Amino acid sequence: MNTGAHVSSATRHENIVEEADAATWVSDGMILAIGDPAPMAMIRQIIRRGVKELTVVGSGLALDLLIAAGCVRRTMAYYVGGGSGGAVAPSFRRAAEQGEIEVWECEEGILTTGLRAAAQGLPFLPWRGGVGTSLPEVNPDLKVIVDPIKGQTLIAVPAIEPDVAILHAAVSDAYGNVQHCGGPGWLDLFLQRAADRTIVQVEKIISNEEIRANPWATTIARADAVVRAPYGAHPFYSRGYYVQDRAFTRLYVEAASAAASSEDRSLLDHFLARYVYEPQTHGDYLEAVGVKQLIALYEY
Amino acid sequence: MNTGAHVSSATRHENIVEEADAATWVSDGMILAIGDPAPMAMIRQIIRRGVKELTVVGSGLALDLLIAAGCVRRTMAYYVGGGSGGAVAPSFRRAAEQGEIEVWECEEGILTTGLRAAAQGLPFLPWRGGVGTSLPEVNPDLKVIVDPIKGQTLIAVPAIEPDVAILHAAVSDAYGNVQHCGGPGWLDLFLQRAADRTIVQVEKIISNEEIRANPWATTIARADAVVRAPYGAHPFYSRGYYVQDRAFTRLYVEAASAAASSEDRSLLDHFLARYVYEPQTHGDYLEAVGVKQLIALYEY
Amino acid sequence: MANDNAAEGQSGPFDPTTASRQEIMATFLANDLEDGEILQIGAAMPVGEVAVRLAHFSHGPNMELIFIGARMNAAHLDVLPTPEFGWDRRTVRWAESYSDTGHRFDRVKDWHRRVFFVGGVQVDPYGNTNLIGVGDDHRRLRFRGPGSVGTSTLATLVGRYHIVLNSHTARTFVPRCDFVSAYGWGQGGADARTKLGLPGGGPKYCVTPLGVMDFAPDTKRMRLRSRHPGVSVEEIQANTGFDLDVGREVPTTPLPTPAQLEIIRTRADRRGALRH
Amino acid sequence: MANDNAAEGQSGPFDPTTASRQEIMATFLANDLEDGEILQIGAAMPVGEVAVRLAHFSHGPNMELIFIGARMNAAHLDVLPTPEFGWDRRTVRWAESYSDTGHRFDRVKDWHRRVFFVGGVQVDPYGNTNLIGVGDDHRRLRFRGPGSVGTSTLATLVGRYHIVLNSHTARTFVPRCDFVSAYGWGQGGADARTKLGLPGGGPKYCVTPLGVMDFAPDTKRMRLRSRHPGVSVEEIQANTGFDLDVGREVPTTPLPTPAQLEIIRTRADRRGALRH
Repeated sequence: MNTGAHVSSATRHENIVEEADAATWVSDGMILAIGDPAPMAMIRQIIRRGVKELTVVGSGLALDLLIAAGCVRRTMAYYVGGGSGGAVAPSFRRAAEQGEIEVWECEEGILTTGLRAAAQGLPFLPWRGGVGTSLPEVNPDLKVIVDPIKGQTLIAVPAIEPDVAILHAAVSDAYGNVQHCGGPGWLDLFLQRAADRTIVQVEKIISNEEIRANPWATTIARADAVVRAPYGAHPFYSRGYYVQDRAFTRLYVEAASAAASSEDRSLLDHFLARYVYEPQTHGDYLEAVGVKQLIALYEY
Repeated sequence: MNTGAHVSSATRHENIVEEADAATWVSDGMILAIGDPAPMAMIRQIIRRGVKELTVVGSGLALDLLIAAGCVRRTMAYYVGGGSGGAVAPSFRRAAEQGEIEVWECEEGILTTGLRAAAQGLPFLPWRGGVGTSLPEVNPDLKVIVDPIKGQTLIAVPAIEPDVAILHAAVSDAYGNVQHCGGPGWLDLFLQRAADRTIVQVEKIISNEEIRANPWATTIARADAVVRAPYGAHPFYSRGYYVQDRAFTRLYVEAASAAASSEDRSLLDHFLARYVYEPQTHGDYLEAVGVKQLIALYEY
Repeated sequence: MANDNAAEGQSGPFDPTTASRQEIMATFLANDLEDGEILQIGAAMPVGEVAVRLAHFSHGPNMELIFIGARMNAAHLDVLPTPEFGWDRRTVRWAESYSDTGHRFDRVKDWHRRVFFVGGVQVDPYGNTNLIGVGDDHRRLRFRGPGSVGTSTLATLVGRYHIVLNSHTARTFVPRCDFVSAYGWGQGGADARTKLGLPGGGPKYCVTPLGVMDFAPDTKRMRLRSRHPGVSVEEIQANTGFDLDVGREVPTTPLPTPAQLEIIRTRADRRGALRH
Repeated sequence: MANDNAAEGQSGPFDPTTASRQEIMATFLANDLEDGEILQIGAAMPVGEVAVRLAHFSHGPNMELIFIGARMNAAHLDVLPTPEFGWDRRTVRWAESYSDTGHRFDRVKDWHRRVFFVGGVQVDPYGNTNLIGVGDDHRRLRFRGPGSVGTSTLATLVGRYHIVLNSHTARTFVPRCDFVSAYGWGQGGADARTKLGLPGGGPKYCVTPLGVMDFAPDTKRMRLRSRHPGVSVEEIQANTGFDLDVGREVPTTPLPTPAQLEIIRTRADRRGALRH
């Protein structure tokens, strides 16, 4: 309790954080959740920092890049497809087949259930999807239970509690009131609710007045940090801003596929050097990609 | 399976239903869920039909009116306040004290959990809120359980599955794509998801093109029926249209309080006759209220 | 700071000695609230509402206020009207977000920063409260209460809460609640909540028009912490249906400072709901 | 109706004999879909996508199509482009609602009207499918699959589903899946699903570039229902890693009518994804 009466002239704190500072929230061994659209500016910064042994709740090529860069010990993913480049993302496939990463085998309904349990402060939630499958066999954290009311067979999913969730969105005010354009990403709100802390990188910071003009559009109230990252989802899409850069993702898939199949990492290492390690900041990255390529991606 | 190839010229069915027809969806003994803002046009029509023995998932004075009219056998409510008229709604209070209705004692988190279980096709969901309280004692449907993952004490809430949910909203297209103004009501989306069928009464039907201009604003996709009911939440509020008619609700609370405390139902019967039984349609009801009173309620 | 206005003193337009008991209650609660906390305010809780606004305007620019589904921060505004229109659209006039789109209780992770106020038709020595009703038989209550609202869940999970009552009588302060809708400290003892695995911090204060109670750290039994100006210990005990633990000396509940009273009367409670 | 266009006959611009195998697959699936059903379409499932559009444009004006989170009805439109842009904003161009605001799987009550298509790296005689991978040891798979996506849940709950595969080989059609990600008919038997309490209707057809399989009502073992034009029973059996139940006479999978082929080529598959 505050002792006695006080009238303070302190003002409201802003939640804008620089990308390098926000990346320090993620450290070795943590559970990191990454949203879709993928928060690539932050992911590149985390790779640059050399974070290791992450458990990643994520999917697709963004997760694959983290694996390719050696940051991942365990995946919690229901789908790691290769985009247009193939049925399975190449680095994920190779690392899983070699036993270099552990796959916490799950499925969309099950992952959602575990995230919801964490968000609701519950040790578990039950789910029916997956009864009869191999999922509880290959993932011993999933328990087959008999429900206490009607005696039905269900799967008890433990709470999945990321230390940090990182998302990409359209806009936020300085206080972390985030508004998506075209709806929040697939699991993003589940990730945000389940995580201890959430960082949202946004295309643009807008005024608090603009947020208050339509509070119903606010999808995340008070994200713990917002990071300014125009084009920050590149090479993936950002609704209302740009579409996926398919030529660029193909470049990655080719490099990663070569590394996975032939054990020749030279193309992949070149890719990582050019687009991840050498740029010191997100701005440097965008320079490497080039503004002509960026503006060619505008939605129409 | 359809036998063989077929190309049909049939067109899309509209979901607009007349209030009298929609009310036939509710019959004796059903579980009826009513939203907030209260779908009063439909509630008055249901009372007119003389439906009995309902279990009502609802709250406040709308529920109280159904009790006053003798339609209710059991309530599933977390709060039945008397609005500005008192701490407890009068007809609910009297009927519960006399044992004329059964109260399925619950709480907001618990009710929400039971509705979610129904919506997710699960026999139960666990919830922590209420551990240590009298709720599991006075409501034997709530089971205190030990969770199968961490051994914590939780409450297993059975699925709450309304036969019909009736809601009030701003607009819909003819196909039941509903858009609220200013956010959906408190539990409305939980009710809709849990119910077998949903009727939404709306201030106005708008074109499908208007809906498609902003699909993210659609709060209920394909309600089973939409009923045209301008001013249909009167005497309660309808966001974006009108505020609560406090003089009118006071009239009701006075009449119902008199009936509850003195066993003299004359004021209440007069109220019910004038505003529920005598108007044959929602239009008749609005004539009884008067357009001057209605337009005085416009939001500003 | 508060003392900046001390020069206006006791005889100024915001003379602390003119504070009503409800204004004193609101000030006490406001002083407990810390910047950055999340305040959930229920309907028909004018003392709590004003307390939250006073704290927000005086020392809580990072507080988040949740009225019904509307989450707002109004530290930059000169005034924040009471949402007198209930659940109609204007409740969200100052909102930055609206949480009520079908996923309530879907993020309780920050509820350790959340504070709320609970009422009751009964409260017992261990801060358990009852909104269900009074009587022996749940199927035929002598007095049917309004129902538990969201208090069972909130009391389970929030960082702390305060019991705020509009009246202080032996009918309300009972040795044992007929029914418990919000679990406070159970049968007492410092482990009353942890042994049930309840993450929330439980009730901290019980504030009434007569005084302020808290709970002894070891037994968690209710004790008298302060009496409002003009109220005697005897009056409080006589209106409490169980033995209150009373220390050797019971201080008077602090009055608002002139600066606080100015905020209450000009910004936090413009309609004067607490004035009398 | 279909026969209205029969006069255009076999030599018209939409001559059924020019239908590709994928167009035949899509037509077969479309004929199974009924008006009023809800079709959930996964990414990278061109045959299923075209089947759904063909049904929607030909006989399903009350179907609801769900692409990713976007729910649409496009019966009034002349053409519906494939959402080739994945999850970017244009996917919802024709949508009437967008379900993906944090409450997915929060209404499965109408899923008995929902139909979807599932793929797999393995399928067994009882329609169990595997997207996890191939090998003995889950920790070191010989082939790591992409993961179960949402198929475990959908297969549990939807009214029925169809297994749709891009290739038909003995490597895919195996006596027993190494892992099961979507439970079909388990170990067989009419009660294979009810005994586990699974509300969904299970897999109905398995459609491949060679033919169409279904499941015997009593044993739920896969049997050959039809072979596509130009494919022999022997070819199908040789490419299936277990004994397929084969009836005395195996009919040819019906060709699209000219009217159906016209819809496919001019409206449902304008980009010609299935043409070859």
